Amino acid sequence: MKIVLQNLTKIFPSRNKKSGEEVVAVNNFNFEIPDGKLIGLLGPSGCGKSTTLYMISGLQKPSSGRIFFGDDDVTELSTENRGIGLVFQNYALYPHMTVKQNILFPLQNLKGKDKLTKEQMLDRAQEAARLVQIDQLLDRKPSELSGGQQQRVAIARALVKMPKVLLLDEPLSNLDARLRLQTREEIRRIQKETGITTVFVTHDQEEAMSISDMIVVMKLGVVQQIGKPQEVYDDPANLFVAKFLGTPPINVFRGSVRAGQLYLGEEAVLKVSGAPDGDVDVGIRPEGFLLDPQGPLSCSPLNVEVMGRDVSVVSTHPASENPMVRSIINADSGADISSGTVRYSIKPHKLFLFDRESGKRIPFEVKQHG
Amino acid sequence: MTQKSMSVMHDRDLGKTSARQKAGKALVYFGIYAFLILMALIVLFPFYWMLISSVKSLEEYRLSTPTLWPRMILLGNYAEAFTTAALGRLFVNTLIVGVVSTILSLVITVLTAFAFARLEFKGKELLFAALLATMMIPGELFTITNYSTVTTFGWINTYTVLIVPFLVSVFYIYLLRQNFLQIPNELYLAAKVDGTSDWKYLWKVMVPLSLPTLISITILKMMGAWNSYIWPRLVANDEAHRLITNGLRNAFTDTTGDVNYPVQMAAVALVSLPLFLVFVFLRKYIMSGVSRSGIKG
Amino acid sequence: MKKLVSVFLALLMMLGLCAPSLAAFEVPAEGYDGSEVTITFYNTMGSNLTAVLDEYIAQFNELYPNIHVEYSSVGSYDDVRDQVSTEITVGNQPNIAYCYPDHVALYNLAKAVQTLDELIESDVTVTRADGSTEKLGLTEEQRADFIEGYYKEGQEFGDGLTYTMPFSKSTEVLYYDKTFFEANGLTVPTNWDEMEETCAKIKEIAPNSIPLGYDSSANWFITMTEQYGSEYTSATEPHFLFNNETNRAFIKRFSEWYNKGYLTTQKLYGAYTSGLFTSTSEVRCYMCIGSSAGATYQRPAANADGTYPFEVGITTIPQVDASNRKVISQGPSVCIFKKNNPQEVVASWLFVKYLTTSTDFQAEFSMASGYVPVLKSVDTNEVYADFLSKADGGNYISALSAKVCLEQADAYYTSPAFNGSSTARDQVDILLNKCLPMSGDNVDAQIEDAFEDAIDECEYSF
Amino acid sequence: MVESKQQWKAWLYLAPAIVLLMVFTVWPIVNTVRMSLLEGYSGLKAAGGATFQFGFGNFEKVIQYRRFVQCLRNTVLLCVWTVPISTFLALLIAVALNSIKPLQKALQTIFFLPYVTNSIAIGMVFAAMFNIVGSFYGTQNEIIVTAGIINNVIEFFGGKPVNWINYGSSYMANMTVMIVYIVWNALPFKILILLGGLQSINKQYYEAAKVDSAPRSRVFWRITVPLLSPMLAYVIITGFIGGFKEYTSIVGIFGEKMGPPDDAGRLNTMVGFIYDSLSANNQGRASAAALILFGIILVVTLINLQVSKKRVHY
Repeated sequence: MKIVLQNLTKIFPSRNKKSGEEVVAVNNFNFEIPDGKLIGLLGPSGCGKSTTLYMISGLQKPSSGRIFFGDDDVTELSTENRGIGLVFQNYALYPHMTVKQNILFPLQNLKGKDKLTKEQMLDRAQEAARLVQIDQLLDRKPSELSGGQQQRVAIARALVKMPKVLLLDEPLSNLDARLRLQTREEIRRIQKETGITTVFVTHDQEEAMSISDMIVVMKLGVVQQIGKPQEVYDDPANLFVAKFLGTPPINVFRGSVRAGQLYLGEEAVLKVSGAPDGDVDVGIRPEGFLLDPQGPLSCSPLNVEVMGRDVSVVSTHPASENPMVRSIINADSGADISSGTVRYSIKPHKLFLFDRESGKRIPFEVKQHG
Repeated sequence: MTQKSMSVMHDRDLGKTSARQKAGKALVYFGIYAFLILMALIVLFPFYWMLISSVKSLEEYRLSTPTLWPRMILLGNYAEAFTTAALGRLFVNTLIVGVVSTILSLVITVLTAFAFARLEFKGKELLFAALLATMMIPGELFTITNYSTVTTFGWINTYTVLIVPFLVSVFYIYLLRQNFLQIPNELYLAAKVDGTSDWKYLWKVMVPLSLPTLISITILKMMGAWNSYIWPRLVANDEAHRLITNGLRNAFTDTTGDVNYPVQMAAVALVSLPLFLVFVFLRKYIMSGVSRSGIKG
Repeated sequence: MKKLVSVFLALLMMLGLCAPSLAAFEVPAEGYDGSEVTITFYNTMGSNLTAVLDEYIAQFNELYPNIHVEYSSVGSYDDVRDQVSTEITVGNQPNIAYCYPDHVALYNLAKAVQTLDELIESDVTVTRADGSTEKLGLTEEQRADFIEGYYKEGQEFGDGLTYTMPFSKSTEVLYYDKTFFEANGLTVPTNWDEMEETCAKIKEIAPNSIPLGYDSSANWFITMTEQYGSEYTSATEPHFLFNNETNRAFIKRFSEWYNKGYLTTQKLYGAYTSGLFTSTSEVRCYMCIGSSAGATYQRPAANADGTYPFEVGITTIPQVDASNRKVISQGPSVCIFKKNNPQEVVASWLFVKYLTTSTDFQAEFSMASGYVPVLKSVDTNEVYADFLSKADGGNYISALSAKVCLEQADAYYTSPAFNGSSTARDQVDILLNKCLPMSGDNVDAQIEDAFEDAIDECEYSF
Repeated sequence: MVESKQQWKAWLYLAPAIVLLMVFTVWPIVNTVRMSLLEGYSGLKAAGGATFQFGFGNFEKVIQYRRFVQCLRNTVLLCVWTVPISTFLALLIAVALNSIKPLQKALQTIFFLPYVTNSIAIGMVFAAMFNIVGSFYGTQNEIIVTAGIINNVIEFFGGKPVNWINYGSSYMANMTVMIVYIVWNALPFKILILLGGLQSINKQYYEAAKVDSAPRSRVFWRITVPLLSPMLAYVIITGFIGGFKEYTSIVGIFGEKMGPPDDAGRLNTMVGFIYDSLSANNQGRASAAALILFGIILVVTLINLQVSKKRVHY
């Protein structure tokens, strides 16, 4: 089932009564989530991604705007009647119930024509448990399970009533690194198997990129960019998105464009025809550097970190906004930091220009440098 | 060589301190136990007194020099206590009042605490503060007015009058609300997603999770029924509805208005027994119930 | 919501404000008409006494089967007072209650107590279930049979009307160690001068003793004012008159005794002085003034063979003037409360009359309780006469006590009762105990201050 | 939190409690205010048809009482002494209990026992323990029949017996007895709360302290007390509220005269004053005194809350 968000806005009254300022948690969100896809809602904390999720779930009511499931307007529908599954960050398992009781709980609440017999319920619960591979643990209490197991129970509980929409609120943040990797594959697998439209909230861009069909990057309640993970990475709409995606993060320099030529400090690094003259922020992905003795960009290297196939060179540059410039280059290209300077040339499609004021991307046509 | 001697020295040092530490630790524990046992004796003395008094003769009890061990153990006091006070009837009455008022009181407390802990409504904070403020008013003053109220309602000498006026306890509401507040909000949201109503969530999730608090409220309430005196005496002092403490006070008066204390003590001991047993067996719950109230917020 | 609340409150407010009003009582022309009535009776009886009561209620019901008597043992006398006075405020008082004059004075604030004169004097004839008849009021003989002092107590309310009927009574008597007195050739003191001499002699014989123990200091003070004829209180204003020369003088005298080690009181001693009196150690009393109803507590614990370490003698308390003897009258009376249904009042009266004028009931109740009967004719009751004849200082000490009480029947007094009389009683109790230990050069000034304080307290709480 | 059009729903949940509170709590309070403003109001007199003037006479009468200040002082003194002592003692016991293994359960049960027993018996026992039977005053007359168990203990250790509650006892001695009794009474509840709090403190803090080799006393003051501060605040605030309502404990020891025989009313408290007025059937004065007391408690509680806001670590 597709989900349509139309001009979705959420305004919270200010907590501090004296100042009386309102907080706009989500501002005019428009998006259509295609049926059967997994969407990652991505952004730093406080960006409104959880609020969006809660509005989809019905736990919070939008201040304005509409939500559609398929063609049905569900904006006024209460959570109980939306037929969604939601997995909470800390799982929210009922501590006094066994795993089985936890999974059965949503089924016992079904009413009317959806009502199931005891056997049907048990079958469904078994099936859900099998899907998340916890069918051995049905008689345990949540406190007797590990974090990963609890997470699976929470997913099973969300899936058991066969929701049209599955919502996941930071589902992996309480797990350790290995388990996180494993579980996100699991989630991807389950989503594929069930084909449920899924919305996934996370602040971890890597997580979002790795499993989402599409990601939505948000900041301060405003959607920054929507697209397939790779597209967003390769073509960030603004400095924020560029900075937010990618590990190691993008390197940002102060630069200026003069007559179609991009300068970092006094070094002319790239022809950027079409870009207007003026000061700009320049983002260069770590993998956008090429070791090149004749390259236009010279940095003072501090350290080389060997990462196996690649090496990461940490250096400084006077025009860099961050203290360090990090480049990732092929280990074979033999970075030598003993000389005191290292010179790079830049892959043009890994370099982005942004407006100093607005942070908006400034497009340019790639020309041969030199 | 140097290294070795150093490490040896080090070891010896450790051994020394640990021996001293051990001695110190033993001393500390000795102190702790001595303190606790002394305090325990002080706490226990009145109970001891109650028990030995309950087997004394009235003459011995009235001696100007009290005896610390009864000269003669009169277990007959217990039999007398049971028959003269018609303890059977009193027990039944107290049990009826205790059980009914506990159940109703629990329901009301749960509903109210839920509203204060989970629901949003105008004036919530103000109302709660007002409730807490009522705890500061000397309760004796309520008696006069309440008495005329229940008389107007025609409730004198009924079980109703023993049960209804004290169903709402601000203290219990406070305890339970604190407990409810500590149940993570996510559970409530999860339950919403799982399709439960507030009502079902309250009884299926919050109540089971607050069981220790509810049990301690139950016990406190039962104890209240067991110990209540002034109000029952005023409003339901007929044979059919008399409660236990009242019965005790009345039954052992002899002609001079004096009280046959040993028999009364025996009766008090008899009456305390059920509460005592309940306490011993449910200590864990009472403990966690009261302490879990957590006092936060 | 708010509006609803305020309406609700206003409603309740009105409920609280309207006081129950009672129509004036008139004796119905037909007296008791035989209708079904239930009357309630608050008392302080223990189970040994309610057994006696049950028996006589059964007999009463043979005569009046439609009068249902429900009694309730409310606790102590003070408990009865508190219960009744609360109930009166909402018009829910019982029909009959045990009372002391102070209590009636309190109930009178609400004008809740039925005056009995109309009933006592009524000539209406009432027919009983067995066909026999009785006069609703008291007959000449019945009236004359009451011990005068006890009967008068019901009229001490300043207006000469009768508010209560005596139920069972006690007084104070002097207990003394007869064995000791005889062994040492001592005579039992009959007046306070003799008391002083006796104490001095005992102190010589047994230096570690406290010759006299007096349980109730309040009784002592009030009795002394009666014996001296000095003022204590008045039922009409000004109420509190006890700060006068005579009273200060006797207090000063007793304070001197106290400082010589002659006496102690229950408050000063810290326990009932009967404990000192029955003690067999050398620290003990040889005389003790206490309630006649507590005789069994004045008897020392029996030896293994059933005999007693010493014989107890009982006599009238010392007097100021042998020709004008005064002893306090204590113990419960009963009062009847006003009710809207006159039949209830008449039925209550019939029941009260039945109990208070029945020689048999009075005899049996007295033997069970240790109190003395309120009727002179009780000695015609065989069982009671037999009981009295056995009077001794050992097993039948209660009989001895009762006998002494009956012999001093002419000496009973009661003090005026009014709202505040119980405060006066409390205050003179405190006063006496406060003054006894005073010594030194400025005793007079100290005593005067103490008296003024006591009057202040009385006036304040009045 | 789910925003709700559930206003009415919340009120539905509250309805039973509110109705009962209206009738049995709010109305009595309103009535108290009413009675306090009717000069010399007495329920009995009202039942007899008397009417009363509207005014502040009751309040004046309360404040003018020559022992009003004494009542107030006693109440305040008892609070100021008993609350800190009982809290500290309860804290020590709770910490001690929490630090031992063998006998812990048994001792816990013992310490909570007073919680489930009839208060009639306890008061009688305490009075007997402190009671000295005998005559004092005047050297010739000084005869002690029994000095009471407490004095027996004092004498055993070579001390002189003290006249605690009897004739001629000093105010200090009286207060000491009251403080001991009230503290004893208050202990179980406080231990219960504090021990519960202790057991919910994360053990890691103590392990960390051990690693830092902090001495016991430092651990107590710097870790236990701050982490327990919410419970301590609760115990102290309720202790003060209870302390201002002190009455029955004094009756338990001294009887309704509220003082030793030679100075009745010496230990009277605010609530005692209210009772005195009630038994003198002067509900107007009792109501006025109760409202004054309520005002005092309210102020003290607000101060308490203010202090704890600064000191309590949640």
